[in-house]
Amino acid sequence: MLEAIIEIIIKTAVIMAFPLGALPLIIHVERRGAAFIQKRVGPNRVGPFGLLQPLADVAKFMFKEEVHPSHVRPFFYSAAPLIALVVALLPLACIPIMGPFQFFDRTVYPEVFRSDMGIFFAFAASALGSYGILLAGWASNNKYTMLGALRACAQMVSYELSLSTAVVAMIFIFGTNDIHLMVDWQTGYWFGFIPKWGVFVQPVAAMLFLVGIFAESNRLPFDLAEGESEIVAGYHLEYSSMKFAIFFMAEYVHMIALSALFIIMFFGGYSVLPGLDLIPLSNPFILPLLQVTSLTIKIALMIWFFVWVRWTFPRFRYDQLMNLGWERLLPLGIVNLIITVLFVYFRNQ
Amino acid sequence: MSSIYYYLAGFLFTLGLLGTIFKKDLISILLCLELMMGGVSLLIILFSRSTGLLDAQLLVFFMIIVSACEVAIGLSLIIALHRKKQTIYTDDIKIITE
Amino acid sequence: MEFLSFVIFLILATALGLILMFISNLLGQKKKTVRKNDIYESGVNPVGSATRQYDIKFFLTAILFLLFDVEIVFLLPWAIAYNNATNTGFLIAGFVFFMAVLLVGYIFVINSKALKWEE
Amino acid sequence: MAYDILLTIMTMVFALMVVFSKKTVVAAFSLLMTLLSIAMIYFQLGTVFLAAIQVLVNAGAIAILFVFVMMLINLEQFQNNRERSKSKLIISILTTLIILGVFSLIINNNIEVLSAVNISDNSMKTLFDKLFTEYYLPFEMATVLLLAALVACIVITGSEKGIKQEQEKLQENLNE
Repeated sequence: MLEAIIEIIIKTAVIMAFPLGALPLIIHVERRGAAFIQKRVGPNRVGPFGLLQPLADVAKFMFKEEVHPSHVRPFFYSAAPLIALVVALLPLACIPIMGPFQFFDRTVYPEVFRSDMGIFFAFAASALGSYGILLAGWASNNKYTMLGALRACAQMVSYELSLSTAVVAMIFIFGTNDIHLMVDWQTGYWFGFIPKWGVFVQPVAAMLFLVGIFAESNRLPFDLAEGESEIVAGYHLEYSSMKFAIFFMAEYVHMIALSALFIIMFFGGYSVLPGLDLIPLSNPFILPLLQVTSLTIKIALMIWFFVWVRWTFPRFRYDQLMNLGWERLLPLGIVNLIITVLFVYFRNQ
Repeated sequence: MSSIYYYLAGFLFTLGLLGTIFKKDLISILLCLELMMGGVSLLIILFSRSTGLLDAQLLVFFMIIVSACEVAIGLSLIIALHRKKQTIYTDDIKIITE
Repeated sequence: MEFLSFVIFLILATALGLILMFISNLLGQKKKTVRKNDIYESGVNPVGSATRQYDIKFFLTAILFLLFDVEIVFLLPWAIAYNNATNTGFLIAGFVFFMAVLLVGYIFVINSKALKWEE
Repeated sequence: MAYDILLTIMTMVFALMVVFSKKTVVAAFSLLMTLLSIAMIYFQLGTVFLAAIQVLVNAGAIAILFVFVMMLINLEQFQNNRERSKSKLIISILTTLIILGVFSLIINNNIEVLSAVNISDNSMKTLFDKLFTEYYLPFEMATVLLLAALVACIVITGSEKGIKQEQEKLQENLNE
């Protein structure tokens, strides 16, 4: 029993340290990436290449005064960032960072919470993501925050629909809801050189999912919740110091978790990248190591893509955003699903 | 073993029922109805576990759908009522027509 | 076992958040002023209260999301069941009917302009 | 066993908060927490699929709907302090007694709950097989029900005229 508990705690620590440890680096990449795209220098004073800048920021957040305005609803005002962070971390519980491996005499599964319903669990948890925002907006008792929260929620739920259609299409293709089996399905090559990734089977679903991630994590071009010109900072306007930083963290963790799910469904999850699989497996620990490396590289590329898009596209208008979600992406998802199902059925006839 | 859950289901149902009787505004009444729904579906799940029949689980699956429809229509009615009469209290609604 | 791992994960995640919030509470300075506690409204004095009526479009979006979400959640078990089924024709017939109903609902929603936001 | 008691207490506290909280938004969030705890009970009982559906549909969507309505209808003007009649108190005590009696009957009949371990992953497949053979017609009819609900909601609230009326009123409120 104690052994099992220790195992779970280690797994939890690893999976939580993965996004939270990478966070300073991601923020640095985001800033330097922006500078690179806009032909600026970017933060370069603190440490070599400005690498210590995010740490300095963390220290600043810690020592800042926690302004607790008098007009807020105190309990929910404090609870909202906590809820946002916990809910953002939840999907990570069933995301495997490597395949099941032999540890001495038994098979260890890397995910904290192993179930054949893992993927459902992850999506259910990410559907709860809007509550932290809604609570923050309501508890702050300010017009801007309330409006920002309503906007963010309406946007998140709208894009969740097209995202779910993409998930249904992929689960239909894989024929399973077990994440490890999904990854197994995607291991190997077509014609000897094209990796068997889901994105080549369902490009439309991949596109829908990708747009869904942007909208769900409130990133530009969909960050209407924080439209500075209209509602200042949106739902976390009245927050300061670490509470603000927690919202910030939650947003990034949510983004990483959704990217990991995207990679599991469309880019082969932890399956070894082409090129890396040429390394001979002389030791049983090499394969898990390669798998973790592959997943990390894939997620890093995704993050770079996010940064790239952020500094390339302007923000949408709200009516354009809702029209895109409801009148373009949702019918596209439904039609894609119908075509996929009928195609598979008639091919098997 | 988990027989404490039977009491919990009963408690939820009773609490929901009392809330429906006592509460005066329509939104609270809908919330209490939702609570009753939760109690009943928990009870059905418990029966399913005790008898080993899977049909009961499917019944809960359909119940969740029905409750979604119920809430959607109920809230629409509340909005329509509020638009017309500027109230959401059961006391203020005495005439059913108009 | 599954449940235990879930509970431990939840506890650790909550603990992480609480520790972070506690640190800044401990280290940060505390100096209250009247202006600092005011509602932020771009620097001018606050007008009215925040609990006012908001646009009905938000409600309509939520309600349509609920109903469409239920339908799409339906399809998840269907997609899994299809791959283990032998009577695929039967399942496909049901799927076509299902999708027809869904599309009718969707077309109704779009035609009613319930989701048309003002430009 | 510790889970049972913990989850039961958690659910009970949140359920009590639904009924007794003064603010309706707090009640809605308590309802969300109640539904989530019920989902955790499903999870603990081994019906993971239903737990996921419960979170996705009930907790994820219905509670959001409630909160949106509360933000839509300006609730501050309604204060929850109207008097309660005496006959209702009697009714409520009677109902409580009757329902508790029924439940003690059920429990005294020695209904044993199987432990969650007994259900293997296999049961999920059987469940889906059952859903898509025996219960396929109800499944399809549920879609029709959802369509009906959709049409009803839009006709009741979202017709063009209604929305225009609503927005004009909103504008008036803003101008005041």
